[in-house]
Amino acid sequence: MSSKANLVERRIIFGLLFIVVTMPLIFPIGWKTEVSPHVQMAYDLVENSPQGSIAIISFDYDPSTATELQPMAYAMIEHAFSKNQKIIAVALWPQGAQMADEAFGQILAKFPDKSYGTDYVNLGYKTGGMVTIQAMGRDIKSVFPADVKGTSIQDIAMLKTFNNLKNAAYIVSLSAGDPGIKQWIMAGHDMFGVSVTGGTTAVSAPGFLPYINQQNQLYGLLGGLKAAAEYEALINVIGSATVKMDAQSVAHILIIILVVIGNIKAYKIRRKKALAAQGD
Amino acid sequence: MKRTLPMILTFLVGMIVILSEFIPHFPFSKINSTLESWYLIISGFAMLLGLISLVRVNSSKVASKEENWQYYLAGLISLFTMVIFGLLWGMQETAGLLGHGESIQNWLGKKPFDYLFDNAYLHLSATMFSLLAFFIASAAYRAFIIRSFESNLLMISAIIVILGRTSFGTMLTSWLPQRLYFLQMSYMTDFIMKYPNTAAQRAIMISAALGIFGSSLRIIIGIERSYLGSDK
Amino acid sequence: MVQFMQILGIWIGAFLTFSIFSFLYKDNPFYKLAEQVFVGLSAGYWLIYIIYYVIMPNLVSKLIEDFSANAILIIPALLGLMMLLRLIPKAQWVSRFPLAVVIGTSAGISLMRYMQSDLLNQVSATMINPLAAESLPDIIGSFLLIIGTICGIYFFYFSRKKEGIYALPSKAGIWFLMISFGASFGYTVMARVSLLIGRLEFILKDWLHLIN
Amino acid sequence: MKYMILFIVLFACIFPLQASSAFQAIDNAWDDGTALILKWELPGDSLRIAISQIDESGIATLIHESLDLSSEFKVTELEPNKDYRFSLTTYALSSGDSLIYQTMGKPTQQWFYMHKLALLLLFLLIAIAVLYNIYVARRGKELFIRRINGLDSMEEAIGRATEKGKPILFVPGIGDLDDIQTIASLTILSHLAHRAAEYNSEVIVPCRFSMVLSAAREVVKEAYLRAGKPDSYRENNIFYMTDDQFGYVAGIDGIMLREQPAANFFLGTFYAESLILAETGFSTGAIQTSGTANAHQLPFFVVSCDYTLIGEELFAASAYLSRDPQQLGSLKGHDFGKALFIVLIIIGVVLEMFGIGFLRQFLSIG
Repeated sequence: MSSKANLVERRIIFGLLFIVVTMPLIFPIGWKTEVSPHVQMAYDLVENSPQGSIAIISFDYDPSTATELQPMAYAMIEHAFSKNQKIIAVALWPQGAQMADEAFGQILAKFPDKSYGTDYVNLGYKTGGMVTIQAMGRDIKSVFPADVKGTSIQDIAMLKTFNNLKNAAYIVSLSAGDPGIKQWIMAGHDMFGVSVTGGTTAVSAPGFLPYINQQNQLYGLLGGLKAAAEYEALINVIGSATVKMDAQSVAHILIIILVVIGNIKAYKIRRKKALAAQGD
Repeated sequence: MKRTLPMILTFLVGMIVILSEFIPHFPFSKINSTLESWYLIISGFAMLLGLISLVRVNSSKVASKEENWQYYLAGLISLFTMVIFGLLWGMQETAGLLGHGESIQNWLGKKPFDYLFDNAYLHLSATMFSLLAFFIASAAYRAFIIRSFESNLLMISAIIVILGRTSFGTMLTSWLPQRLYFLQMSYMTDFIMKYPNTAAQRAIMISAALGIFGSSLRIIIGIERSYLGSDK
Repeated sequence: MVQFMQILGIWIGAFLTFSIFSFLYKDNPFYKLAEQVFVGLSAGYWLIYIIYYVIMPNLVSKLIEDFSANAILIIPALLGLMMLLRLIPKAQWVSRFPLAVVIGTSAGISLMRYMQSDLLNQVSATMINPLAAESLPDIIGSFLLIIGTICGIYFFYFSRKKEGIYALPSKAGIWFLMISFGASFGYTVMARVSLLIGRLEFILKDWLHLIN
Repeated sequence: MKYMILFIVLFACIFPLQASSAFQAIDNAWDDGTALILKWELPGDSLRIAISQIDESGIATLIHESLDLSSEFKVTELEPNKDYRFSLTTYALSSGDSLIYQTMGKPTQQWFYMHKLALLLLFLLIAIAVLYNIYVARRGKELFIRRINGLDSMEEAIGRATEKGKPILFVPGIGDLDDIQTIASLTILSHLAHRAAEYNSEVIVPCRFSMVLSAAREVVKEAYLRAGKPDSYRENNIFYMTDDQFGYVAGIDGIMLREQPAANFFLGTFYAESLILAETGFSTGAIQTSGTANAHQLPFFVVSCDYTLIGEELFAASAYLSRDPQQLGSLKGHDFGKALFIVLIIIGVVLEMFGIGFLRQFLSIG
């Protein structure tokens, strides 16, 4: 095999990969993925909470992990809105408040009738992790006297009867590390008895699986992009996670096909050599 | 003298570092972190050497009009632009010699240094990194060939894991009855990662640590000393 | 103006992105330009970064704020200056002193650190009771873990000819290494494809506005 | 002065209480003086125990809550040789009163970390084995060392470069000089440069860090001197590129494409860039040798390079190449370590099977 042929082969592989990854991004396939039980659990928690109830979504990450966690935020906000639930956004990470704003902005395009203050509110970032959550469990208004825009919490319609964590139907923590989902489990669930679910990056997900147990310390978990795509499948949306997952799957399949072709080629070369040797 | 004294110095420093690992009492408790922070300062000074080397190599190529000299000139210009911008108006929250350059910021949206960082450097870095996607495909195509028993093991475990990580792979084996759960792609992926993979990684880590032990000891007692140059 | 500069920035980014990608086809002027610009920009970036975030806070401001408490920092500063003597051919040998300190430190610290984390902790982590695992596959897996670790270590054994009975564990060690290499390779594919997706998102979304 | 008086008054108040053994603060033994152990043993009818740390101005901060009547709690992150005051509040059922105990303690530094005993013993054992073998080798005993393929290739690589009249590319990894892999890589460079000098081949060494640049120049210069060809040494062949990981890689890729080196060596610490380098090198048709102890990058080197030094082989390389008996002797020391750990693992597993966890606990250092 001449090196020139090798070079051409390489270029074909590179070109194929480029096309194969680009296409699903522009023209989403929307492959239905099989839903894993932990994602189903998280979905059920939102699905079975009553209309008009209030949920807390905690944005405990920053742009560096947004690729994996932001699609989860989209999907879970959309699900809650479609069930007519209201959302309080908080953040244990400084840049979480921006992530929340971005996520609401994205979803509002689909729900033009939802309005700030009656259907959702962004309370912003508070330092302190565990201690802050404990304080929220007693009196949320002392922790967040005003929302992220500076509006006094007394003037926000949907918070009139919302005094502490126990009033929340469930808590979602989208968490890239500490403080994050672990603190919400330990304070939100273990101390105040609110159901906690959430999402993490694929890498850190295995560490939280032990919390999904008989006591339901953690009510399901989304781990990484794949889980976000599964959640999108459950709410019948072809969102950014599904699209990216499509691109992933196609790329993986292409690589497998390449390996098969490579083997066929190697087999042919070997047979040719063997035949030539016999001929000698 | 030019070689013996530094050798003795290496020995002393090495021994003190090892000793202080076991001694919680002051001053030993602080030695290792102090030496590590010193490293930052020493290498900070040395940075200048690298820069001079870069400028020297590139400018000699430009001066002698070597092949491709235009690009080396572009490299030099980029380097000096970045350094001058950084020195004059600083980066992010840090002010430079001329302060924060508010008027430029009004016009550019951010500091010139940060503008170049965000719009050139970050894209260059991310794109270079993303080349890996292409190379991992071409490497797989070439390497995962049925040849010997060993290379088959490599290929089979790679394919199981590649498939097991996507929804497609899970689908392939989802028809299997619950009884045969251990044959499912995702289970096999986890199994390989958890047991044989961990075993091999551990073996590499343990023996490499012994290699590091031997190497470090040879350096400390002065058997290995090529980095100190010659006596002349 | 700010908006124009923002858009210009995106175009610069897109141009450089394609210039790097063009290297996949073959070496060409665009890649050569992008490569040298990258080297120059990044070298400049790190120089400025080290001045502002290493030398200033760790040395200069400490000495200015409280000289007597931080007088010991004179030592690394002197060692740093000795490094710079490399620029004078006659005095180059002086830089061997800072090099000796640095290498002695690295050797000592690596020795202890690797011994602790990669040697003792990995060895003790392998001391498990395989029969205590929950299911049959896990019990088999635990045995594989122990056997694989031992054979793997033996593979690296230098001072014995690997013949006859001694060849077997070494062979098994290679098998485990191969399985592990394949698995690590496969496990990385997803992360690497994500990088490409990230780049394509920039091109299709921020630059071309083809997707949202 | 004000604080002094306050302190004395307070101290007088609590002194009688401190005498009782119900609540004590004891120095945590064999440590760096940053921890105290609080011990308490209370009468049977106590409920809910709360322990607070009291600062100089008398403000108490809750640090621990417990339901156990007699137990202990370790307070960490304290400063050595400083007095600390603690109070314990409990509610006694029988009298219906809250009881408050106070105590003081001073964490002190010792001269040995007891929990590192296993580390010390094994360190001494292996170090003695290495030194003993070096000693034996010095006295002229022949030592057998198995072949390391990746290193035998060096001659082939240099030969190819000489034949083609093309340079050799040596990449010492992306680690700085505080990384032992970089130092190991430079010792291999020393041998390579020496051989290359003998054959009059050029060696190009791009460096990511200035410290590595300085050391690499010393190494190569010394090698040329050793080979008796100090005039052939060209300083500008060993150059700095950029501190940036991918900028460095972009530059090396450019060198591979334009200089078309006949042989590439990638030895040292490598992360994600391993595959970019190895694949680009492969496409130029160079004979490639790689080596790293970063286990996660080994697969990429293995599939794209002709020879790969796996983990320990990188550190054994300079000894192997030098054929210096002292260095070879030290490899025997590594082997002693391997045998020791294999035996320890087997014993440990057997003990675990019988439910004895002593050895594992002794060896695991937090």
